Amino acid sequence: MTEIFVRQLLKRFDNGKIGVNEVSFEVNDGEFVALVGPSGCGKTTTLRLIAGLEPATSGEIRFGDRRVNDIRPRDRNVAMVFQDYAVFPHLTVSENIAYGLRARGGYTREDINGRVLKAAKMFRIDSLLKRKPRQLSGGERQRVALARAVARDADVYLFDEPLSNLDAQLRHQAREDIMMLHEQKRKPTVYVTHDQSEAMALGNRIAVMRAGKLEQIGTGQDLYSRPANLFVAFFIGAPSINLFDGMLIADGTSIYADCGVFKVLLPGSFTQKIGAHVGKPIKVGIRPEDMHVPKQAPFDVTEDNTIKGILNEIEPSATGSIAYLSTVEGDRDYVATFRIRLPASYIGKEIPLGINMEKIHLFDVESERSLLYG
Amino acid sequence: MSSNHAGMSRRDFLKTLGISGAGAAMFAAGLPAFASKESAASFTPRAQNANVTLQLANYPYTVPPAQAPEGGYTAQQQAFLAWMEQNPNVRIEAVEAPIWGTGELRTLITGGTAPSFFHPGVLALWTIEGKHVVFNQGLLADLSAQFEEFGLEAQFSDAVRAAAVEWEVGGARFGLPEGVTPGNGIFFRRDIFEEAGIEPLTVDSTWDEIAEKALALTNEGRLGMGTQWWGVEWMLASEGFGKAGLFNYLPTPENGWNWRFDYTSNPEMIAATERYRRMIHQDRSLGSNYGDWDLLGQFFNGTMAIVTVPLQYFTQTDDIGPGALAAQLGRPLDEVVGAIPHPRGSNGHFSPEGRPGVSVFSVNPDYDEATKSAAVSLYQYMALGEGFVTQRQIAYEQTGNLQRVFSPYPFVGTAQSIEGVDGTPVDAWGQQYIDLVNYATTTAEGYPMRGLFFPPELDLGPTESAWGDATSLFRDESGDLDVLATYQTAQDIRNTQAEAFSSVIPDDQFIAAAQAYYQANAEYWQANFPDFYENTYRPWFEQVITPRLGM
Amino acid sequence: MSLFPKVGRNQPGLRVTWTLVVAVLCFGIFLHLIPFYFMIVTSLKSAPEIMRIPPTLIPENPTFAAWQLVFQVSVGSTILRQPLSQYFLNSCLMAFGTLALSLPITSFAAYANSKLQRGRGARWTFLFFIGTLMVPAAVTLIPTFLLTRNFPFPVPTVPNIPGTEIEFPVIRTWNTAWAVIIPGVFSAFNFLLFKGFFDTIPNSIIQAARVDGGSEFNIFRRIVLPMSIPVFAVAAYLQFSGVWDSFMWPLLVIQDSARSPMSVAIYNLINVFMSSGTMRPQASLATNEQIRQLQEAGLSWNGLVVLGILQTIPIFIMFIVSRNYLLKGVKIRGLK
Amino acid sequence: MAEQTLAPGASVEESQPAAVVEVKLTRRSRIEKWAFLIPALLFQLSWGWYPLIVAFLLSMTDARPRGPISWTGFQSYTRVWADPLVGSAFRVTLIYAALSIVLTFLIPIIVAILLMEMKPRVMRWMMVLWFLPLSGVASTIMWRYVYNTDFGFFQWIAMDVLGLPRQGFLTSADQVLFWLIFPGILMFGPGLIYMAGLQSIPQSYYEAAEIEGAGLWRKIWTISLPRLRPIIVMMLTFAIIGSLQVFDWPKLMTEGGPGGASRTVVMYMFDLLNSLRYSDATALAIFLFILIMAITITYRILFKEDPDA
Repeated sequence: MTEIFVRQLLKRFDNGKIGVNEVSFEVNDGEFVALVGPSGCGKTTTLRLIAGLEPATSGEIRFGDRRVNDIRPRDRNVAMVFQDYAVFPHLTVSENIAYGLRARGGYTREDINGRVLKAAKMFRIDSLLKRKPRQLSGGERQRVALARAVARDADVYLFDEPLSNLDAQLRHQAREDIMMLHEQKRKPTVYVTHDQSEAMALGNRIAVMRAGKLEQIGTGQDLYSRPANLFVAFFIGAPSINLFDGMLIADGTSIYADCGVFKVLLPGSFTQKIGAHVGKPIKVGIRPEDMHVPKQAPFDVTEDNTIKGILNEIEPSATGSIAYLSTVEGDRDYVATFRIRLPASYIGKEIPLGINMEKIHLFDVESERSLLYG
Repeated sequence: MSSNHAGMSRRDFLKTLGISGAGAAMFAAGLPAFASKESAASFTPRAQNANVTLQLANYPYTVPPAQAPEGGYTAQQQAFLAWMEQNPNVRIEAVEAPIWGTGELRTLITGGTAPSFFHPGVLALWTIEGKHVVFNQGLLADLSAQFEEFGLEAQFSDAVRAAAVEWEVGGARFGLPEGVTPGNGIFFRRDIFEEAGIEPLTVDSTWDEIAEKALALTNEGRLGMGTQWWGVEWMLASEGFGKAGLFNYLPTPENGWNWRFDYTSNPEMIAATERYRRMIHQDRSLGSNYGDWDLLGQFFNGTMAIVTVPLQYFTQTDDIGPGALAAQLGRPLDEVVGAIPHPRGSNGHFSPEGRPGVSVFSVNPDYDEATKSAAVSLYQYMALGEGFVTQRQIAYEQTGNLQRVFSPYPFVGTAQSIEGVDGTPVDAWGQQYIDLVNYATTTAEGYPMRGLFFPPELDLGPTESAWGDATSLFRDESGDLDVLATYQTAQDIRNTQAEAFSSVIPDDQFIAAAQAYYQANAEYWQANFPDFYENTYRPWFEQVITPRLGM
Repeated sequence: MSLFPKVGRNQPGLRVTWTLVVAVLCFGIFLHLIPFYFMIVTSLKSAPEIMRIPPTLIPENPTFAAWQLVFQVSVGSTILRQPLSQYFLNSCLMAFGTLALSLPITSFAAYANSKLQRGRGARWTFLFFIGTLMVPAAVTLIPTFLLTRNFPFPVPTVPNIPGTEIEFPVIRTWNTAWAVIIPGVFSAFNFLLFKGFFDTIPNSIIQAARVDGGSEFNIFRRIVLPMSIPVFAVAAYLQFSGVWDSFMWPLLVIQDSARSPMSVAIYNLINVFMSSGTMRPQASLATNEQIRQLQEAGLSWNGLVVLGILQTIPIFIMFIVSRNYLLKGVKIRGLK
Repeated sequence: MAEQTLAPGASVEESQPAAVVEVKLTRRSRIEKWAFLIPALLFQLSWGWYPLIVAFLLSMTDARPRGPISWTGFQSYTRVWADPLVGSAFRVTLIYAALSIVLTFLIPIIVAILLMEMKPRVMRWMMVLWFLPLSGVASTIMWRYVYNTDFGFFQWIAMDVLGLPRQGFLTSADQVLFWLIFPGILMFGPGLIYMAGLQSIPQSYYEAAEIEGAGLWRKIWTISLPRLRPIIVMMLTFAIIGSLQVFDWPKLMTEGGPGGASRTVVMYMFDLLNSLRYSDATALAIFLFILIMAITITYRILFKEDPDA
């Protein structure tokens, strides 16, 4: 039973820059946490702090009961897959896989051979055992790195953007390999990626980081539907959330979000959370999938929840279509996704879209915090 | 070295002598008359040749710099300048040439870029035979015509003339005598001997006695004796041994190369070597890894009581030589420094190293006759003619020190005193040294040198490396060492090497020469050291040499 | 920064090992600096103190006498016939002359071998260039010396053109700085260094430039050269110290003292001093005059050490100047 | 995708020339290729190979410094072959080479590996201090002074500090080779080249090894040394060639003594030259050349080029 606890983790580099700023989260036993964020956000640094490759400036890292801050990487018993795989070019595949077993010692020759073979079979590289990395493709090398990680029983598994050097086709397969590894080991796992869809696909929970700070951690659904701030809302989901500048205005007991080009009535259930903000500028976030063609909408489309715009372009997608629109006045672009295919004849026409007000997001302009979920 | 005052007065002196400017010729004509008592020496021809160039590599004379150095020109440089004025057609270049390394000098000669003068010994591994081989290979200029032209022969002192065979091959001359050495020998500190109550050394001292005294003189701050890194050679030579000593070099006409080496059949050789090793490693009374200069320095400091040095250092070294030592101690030279030639061996053999020698230099073999003449003219002027005299006069005028005038002594030329100098060599160096010179010239003079009897080879023969290895082991190896086995190794190596050579001398010629050589030995030993002849030489000759020569 | 993890350094095992490593490195530096320290200290000792047993580790009466002496001896004496500055300038001329010719020529060849040649031709050219590394320099000493006299004839005298009285035209470099510079123009080791570096420049960069239509020379000058400053610095440093420190060869080929380099002047001085003990008896008679001059000037080990320091300083400066490039410039990956 | 080329491991692995599409050289480029090559080819031919060929020809004659030359075929070779000192010179040379490689080859590698552990600033300083160059002339003076058996520094250490009996240093046949090589140990040789080589090893290899549980020694043994292998192989080649040709240093320090214990082949070659035996000396040099070739080729076969480097 191991969990990873990260408390108030701070990393200040030698040049004074802060790489990780007071980050706290935990990874439960058997849980797969994906760490996402734009490049330079500190996610890889966080991972390296957990691995022990970088010393923490302050804060605490615990594996279960064990405080590991001052424990060197090899004694933390973690396994890690590197972005460049770090497969040793002068060793054969089997030597690479066996490296950790040999380094740690305590395994018999048969044991090592068995584990190597098992790991190699798992990742379908058992026919390549005698080869050198030079003779392997990128995907095969990546699987060698995975096999090396799986050959040994680590307490914690760490992945540092392991798919970023693969082309799109291989990535899907590689994701499954990683999932397979996780299923088998069932250990707390931290997976760093800059690709939110990868995070969504793999992680039990996702931690979003920006500029060294942990913005939000939660399940993919949580982050998507209840983003704590503007950044998370914007970062999670593709296409990204549509944002409009507006004001909260009150009309009796009703509160409206007035964005100029459209004005929507906010549900009464929000009142408690947003009442204090009336009269202040806000940002209104609407996910593309929460805008519906009036006829298809699962709710009543009225003046109070409609946005009108001219359809500029339709792009078919796997699940339906993506519409690129812009408002009639002000020429503000926004995107909507539909589960249906829109006929091309709509292009250039003005169409109204109904907004699912239950799923609308409101953010404070100053703090960028979500007024509803922050 | 000199003060401003000396610089000024030297200039004045030169003026009075008329060497600078128009008076030079006048003076030159008059000088030889008092420079030498013999009329032959007055013959001082010029290098009349048009436009030749000499390149001097700081040897044998230092080229005067264009601008007078601080402290003025040395006496030698002033004489040189005078010669240059007399011979305006000869251009003098001061060059940098590595003439003291065998390999470097050889490369220069091969490339045709040797300087005017160099020492043939550098090429010839310092043996007479070697010099002959080197001349035979064309590395030394043939100066016969110049000897004739300048009448050099007649200007040499008797001692030098007697040694003429050393710089000629079959009548051709290749060397210009630059200095006479009374031979190699030993300096000892009379004052230290006296203090320790030890009898001083004499020409009759043996190596065993010296070893004993050296041990007695050794104390905390002083080594009884010091010798060069090749010091064992001195002790071996005294017994007739050495890398090619009388008893070690056996004629073998039936082989390709006419000589074989024998280092093992003489117990005296082993005994002498073991004494040498005992002194170094057991008694610790002998230091044997020094150069001449280190020895003189230690001798001067009193940290060595006996040193083996070339005897000409007695008169040749100013600042730490015997003269300076006596001056520092404020005692007469004869009471401070003693000098003897190398002792005789236990078998009565006289060391050939104690034989007086003449150091010669040679001339670039690429020179044409005109250039050679210019070179010899310079030599004649500096070593025998007016330059020789003025140098000494200037030195006398500068310092008033007779030792500077008679340095080095003996002179190469006939002149044995200098006009204008109030004093004699005895005044300068003491009677003891003059006696030593006389002893050397009378007794040691006739030692038959092998190189003088045999026609020159074309090759030098086996390298000396194997012999050097053996002697360096004797010197350096402080642990147990089987001396006989070491000699055996050297002998085997050298004989194996000799197998690979062939001689250019026809066998009959060789045998004739060998007979003459051993005959000369017999006569010399019989006349001078009859005991040695009877007890050692004759039996050896009859047992070893006669059968080899088929006599 | 790779063997020791950054985390866990205060674990006793790591801490002990780390301390040990630092100690070993410091001790090595200490050992390495001993000769330097010794030289400096010796140069500041007086002559009697030098022969003292036990040797003094700090000079008792530090004196610059030896330094003064060396500079006095070096002006207008017959031992060093030129002022030290003249020798210094000559050394600079030779060293920088060699660099000026050698670096372009060697780097051009390495570049062509690395980027323009392919296959078997490249391999043979490569072997042709580095094969002479296996030849002991002593073998070619005499032929090379003869070639400085009458290139291309390895004989002292030039033959006549058959049927005429006219000598073949020859190139004579002997007794000029060229005799030192020319044989060193192509440096096989620098060739390896350059080639190793050029091999790491991606071909795509060269290809892109070629597509843009640059001439090969322009590609070299505008693209390769700016990238290769470090390797040029390293090659320059190596060659500079080689030429600066060589004395055997200039000793043979430079006869005019006004053209001699510093190493030869120093070597001569040392040799005269030391050979007083290493010559045969007759030789000491002959060299006596020179030794006498030196001894009168009071030259001893302290003076020699001063000369050694003077000889080291330029190499030292080059090392300091190029130190930042040394690690970047060497990209050699074996004898490929 | 920008990150792909930045990933250190990947870029090293994937920059194999074979992967690059070749743009064919134009005619002008071909001319330029030769323009690049020709100066060096000419210099290497005329001052590199030509003297060697002349030397080789000389070895087949009875060449002396002057005078006529006639062909003698392999006479010089047989004479040199029969010379007992040639055998011992080869023995000394081989021992010297082996000893100097054992004593001086490994240390710079270890030093380089350890130096890379220091913080960059510290490392730069230590690097300068470790590899501070000393001129050859200067070190000759220095070491002859230090080794002097009477007033030398080492004699003092041996006798007064360590209480040993009087040492011979360069005058002891058993020790002379060691003391000749000793200064080389302190100069640390080509450490910089190894440091440069170490620099190009991707950091992630070490990190992966650490995470996999490797300690200090295992990282050196399984990462640093294998990654340095091509450089080590090359430097070892040069070290072997160089130490087999050693001449200046023992010549200046010991003149080959005592008892020939430090007389190397090239020194004996100079002994032969000094006896005015040109062709013999050259023949000996050719023997040495053959030996060097043989050792180098054997060694290259044993340590094949590593395509994984």
